[in-house]
Amino acid sequence: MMFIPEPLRLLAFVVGIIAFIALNAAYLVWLERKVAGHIQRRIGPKEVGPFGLLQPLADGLKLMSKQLLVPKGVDPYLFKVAPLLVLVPAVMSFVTIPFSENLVARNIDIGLLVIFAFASVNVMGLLLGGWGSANKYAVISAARCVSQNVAYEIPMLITVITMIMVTHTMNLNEIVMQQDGSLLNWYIFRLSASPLMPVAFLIFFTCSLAETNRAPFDLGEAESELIAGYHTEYSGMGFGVFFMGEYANIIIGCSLATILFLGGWQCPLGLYPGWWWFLAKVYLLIFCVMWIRWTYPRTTLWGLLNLSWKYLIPISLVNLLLTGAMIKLWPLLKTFLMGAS
Amino acid sequence: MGEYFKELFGGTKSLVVGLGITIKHMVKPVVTLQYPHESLKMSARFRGHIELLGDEETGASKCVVCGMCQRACPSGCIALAGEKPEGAKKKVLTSYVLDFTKCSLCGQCVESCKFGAITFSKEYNLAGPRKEAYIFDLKKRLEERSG
Amino acid sequence: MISLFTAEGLAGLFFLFIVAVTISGGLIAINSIRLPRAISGLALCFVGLAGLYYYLNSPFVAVMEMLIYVGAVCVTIVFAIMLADPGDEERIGHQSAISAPVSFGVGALLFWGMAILGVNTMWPVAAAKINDGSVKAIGHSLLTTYSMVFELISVVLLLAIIGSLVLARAGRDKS
Amino acid sequence: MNILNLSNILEVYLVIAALLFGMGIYGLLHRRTLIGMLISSELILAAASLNFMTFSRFLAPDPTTGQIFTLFIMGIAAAEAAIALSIIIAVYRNYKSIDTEDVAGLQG
Amino acid sequence: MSDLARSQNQETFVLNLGPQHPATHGVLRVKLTMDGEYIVEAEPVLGYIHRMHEKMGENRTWAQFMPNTARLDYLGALSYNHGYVKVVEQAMGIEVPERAEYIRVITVELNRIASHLLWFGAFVLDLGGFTPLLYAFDDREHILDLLESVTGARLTFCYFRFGGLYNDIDDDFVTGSRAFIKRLRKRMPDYHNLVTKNIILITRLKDIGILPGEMCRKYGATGPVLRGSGVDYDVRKNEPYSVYPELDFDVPVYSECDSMARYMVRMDEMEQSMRIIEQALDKLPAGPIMPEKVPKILKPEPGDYYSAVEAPRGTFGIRVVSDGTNKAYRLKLRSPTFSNLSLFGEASQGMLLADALALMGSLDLVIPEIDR
Repeated sequence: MMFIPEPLRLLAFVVGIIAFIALNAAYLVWLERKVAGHIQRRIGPKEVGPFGLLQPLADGLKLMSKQLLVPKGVDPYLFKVAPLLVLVPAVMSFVTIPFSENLVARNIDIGLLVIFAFASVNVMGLLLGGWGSANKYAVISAARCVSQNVAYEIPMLITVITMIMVTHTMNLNEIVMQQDGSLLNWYIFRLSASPLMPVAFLIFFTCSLAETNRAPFDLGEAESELIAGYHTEYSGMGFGVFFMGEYANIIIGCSLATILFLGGWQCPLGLYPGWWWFLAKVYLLIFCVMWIRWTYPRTTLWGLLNLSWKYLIPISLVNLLLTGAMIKLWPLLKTFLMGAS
Repeated sequence: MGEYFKELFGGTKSLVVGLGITIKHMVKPVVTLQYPHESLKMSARFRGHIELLGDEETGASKCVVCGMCQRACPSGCIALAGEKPEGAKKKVLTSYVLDFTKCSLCGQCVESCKFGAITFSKEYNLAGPRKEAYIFDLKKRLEERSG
Repeated sequence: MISLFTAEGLAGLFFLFIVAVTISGGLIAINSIRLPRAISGLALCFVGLAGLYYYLNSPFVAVMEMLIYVGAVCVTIVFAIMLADPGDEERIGHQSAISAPVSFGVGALLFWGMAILGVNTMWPVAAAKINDGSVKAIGHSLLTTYSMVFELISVVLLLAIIGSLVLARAGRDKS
Repeated sequence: MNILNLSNILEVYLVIAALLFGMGIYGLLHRRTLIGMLISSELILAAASLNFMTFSRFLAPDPTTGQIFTLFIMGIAAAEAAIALSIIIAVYRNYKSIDTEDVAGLQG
Repeated sequence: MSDLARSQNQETFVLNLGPQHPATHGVLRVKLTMDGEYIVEAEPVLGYIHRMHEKMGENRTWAQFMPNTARLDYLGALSYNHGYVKVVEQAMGIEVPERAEYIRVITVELNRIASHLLWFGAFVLDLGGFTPLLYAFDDREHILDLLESVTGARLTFCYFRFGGLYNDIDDDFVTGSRAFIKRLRKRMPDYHNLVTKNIILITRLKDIGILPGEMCRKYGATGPVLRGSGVDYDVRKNEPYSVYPELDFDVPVYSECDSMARYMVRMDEMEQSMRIIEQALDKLPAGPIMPEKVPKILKPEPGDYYSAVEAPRGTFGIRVVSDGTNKAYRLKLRSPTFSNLSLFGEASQGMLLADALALMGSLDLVIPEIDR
């Protein structure tokens, strides 16, 4: 490890991350279709390869061989750049995500912030893509996406600030390290940090669903209202890249939830920790995302904002206050208890 | 305040219950039929396109060319013709063409037939590249079946 | 002499790329006739600036630049364009023929002057650093030395929120 | 002077900042729409921030000062953008245009 | 931009919802004038699949028009069959054997459940939930299997004949129907837990798409739309026909007037239909399914005949004018969805796009029946 120069290591990681995203996007689609199928008492893809495992390949080939149509009246450059604006920040976000103790492209102190910085660019991609399509449905969709993203950034960031208060660091590696040991050390169960920790996890998870435009918050691509939303006009790989970006964002959301609350690569059973634990937890969360998608109807914009302002923001603020109080009170309480015993 | 929490908990509970139902269905076996690999058994009364029935002994059509089916058909998709051979008592069918592209499978032709000369086929997965593939020469089909 | 094939060399090369991104972003931002394209130029410029900040040893500010400028300011501007829908600049307005050369002249003159000033000044030798400029140090001085400004900024932001809400609503009521 | 070592030279940043400033001024004078002018003014602010950051990195004894200034500029810029854009939208609602010529009636 | 919107100086744009749009369930086009996401004006544009059924009725013999009635509303074909045979029987003065009437009621009610199940799935699909559609289809397939085993078709049943039925039901059908009802009763709680009680669905439907009873009356809305607006009107009760008077069932009426009320009316109607079927199966008399003498060629006395039935979507009225020949002189169909859709323009004013689509879904549109 020592003699590999840093730039080459970074390059290897970026290539690895892109491969990871592409593979995941392909196979998460497969998984999503399988999950949807079984929830609906169907089989899902099964024709191409055993269990339909080669279906993503067929889909990918189809998408790639399709012509990228540029509709009349759009700005062709913006139209083509927009999908990349969704995918590239997602790829960049992966740079700071620790898959295991050493398997991280760049272990920087403000890793958490970096992810949010890149995630905020995502909105720009949706907005330019939707608006650049010169399609009214896409414009409505883009407007919805942005209001939704902005609205849910507030409770999400409040929760993240709470977590930073608890962990005293924005370094993702360190956050995971702090959750070493037994299951009770996971922040979701660390009630001594704040009694509302499991709720904080739920808030974070809900917000990441909303941020990634997943059902029940998929207002942006509400197919029964807006056809396909901001990517209505995209065909072939334009659509494919949007799709990859969307799945990459889901993985990022689930990874962050895993790192912040579920102990990252730490193993609950005290077994040797490793990246497979991390991936197992992430995929479990992704399964939940899919499960939720295939269970609920879609909310409306008002329902969404209502949820955010009426429930998520007050509760996360209460959590913030409680955490602050606990940080000051817990040591006192502990010494008091110690003294009593 | 109480209302607020009631709504919060009630709502959350309804969401959890929903998740429970879908996961319950997820572990149950699938109910769909894998169509091209397994084929469907049509019920005895299934109304497919029509088919001429042959006489059990001779194999010739039972049709007497009365034209009732042609008249009964709302869509005008049956065209039949017959001739009276020298010395015969009854007319003999020379051609019976069903234009299946127009047929609405109402079954009025079968009902109108007094002689039991036509029946419903059980064929249901018809697909073809051309329109002409659905202009059935029923007489030829009958001859192919019986001979 | 730094060889290209070392970490420093690659970093230097990447710096050139970042500079190119910043400048081309700026050029797109001011020269595009289509406003959305200008904004994507602006966003590009800000991304480049974030890179420059990274090279200036402050990844925190770089990240904040991305978060606030690209993720918030640019999006707000795009949103405003969506709402106002001004169309291409070509379609609207007439301006005298001398406007472009004059403004170019003023801009170039200012650039020239400032660049000369920057290059020719003998900057004093850097003083010894009293801290490392890390996030921790920033946070510390934000809450000690600059706490008053910090509070004022939040008041300004609050006022901005209320003000823009009032303005947006007022426009609506009139219609 | 090595071309790969530019990132460690104070003047390089100053020149880039000056260039951004010049572009901003040019845009401010040349642009015909309010939004275009807003974009240009953002460039000017960016140039100022870059200068702050540069001096903070190379010259100041306390490297946090420049960073904090830049953060404040960001806060102000965000507020400014929000206010400016809502004004622009309000203007657009009344004038159906965001062309500076058309809204000249706002003066006085 | 409409003149109204222009005069009010609103920033509106026109959004073409359809003719190809997932929410319109077919080739309906709604011209929406929007202010942002709010609808300023909605104008349904019909006629994309107009097939001139009424004119066809005037050019086909009485019997030949029968298949057309199944194609008006392909989801509730048997109700339309029923309406048509009823008016012709009335014109000809044909007595229908009791067994045939019972079987008619059983199959029509099964068809009503199938139609409501499909509506249920499609409605939730409109609201963005995909899974209930597949569950509903699963149940609906059982009904279609049952109906196929007696009628020979799965969708465009052409089962009733003037005076009776095309063919009799067998024991398999009876046991199958009972088994199906048992199955559906078991599944209903799942539907209610998964969908009806879901907080997201409730917030999307409650107090959304208010159609006051007066408005329904004005536009001639019928069926669940009317009953969701607090008007207790059901042809089966108000103008009893067939053997409905002998069966005990309730007409669910909700007075909230919102989308949720219409949703609940249909869900409750499924329960009531199950009750009707059970009773009818119990009471099913033996006997012929066709009267002994039905004239070969139908030539009703010249006159004006009208008859109405309660179709899954509302009152299906059919009026024929006979001039004594073997074809109708004039045939007029009064289809429920046409009136129900007419509401949409007025009701959706000022609504959000998403809510308006929920309202449209709750109207249960079947486009071929609107366009006829």
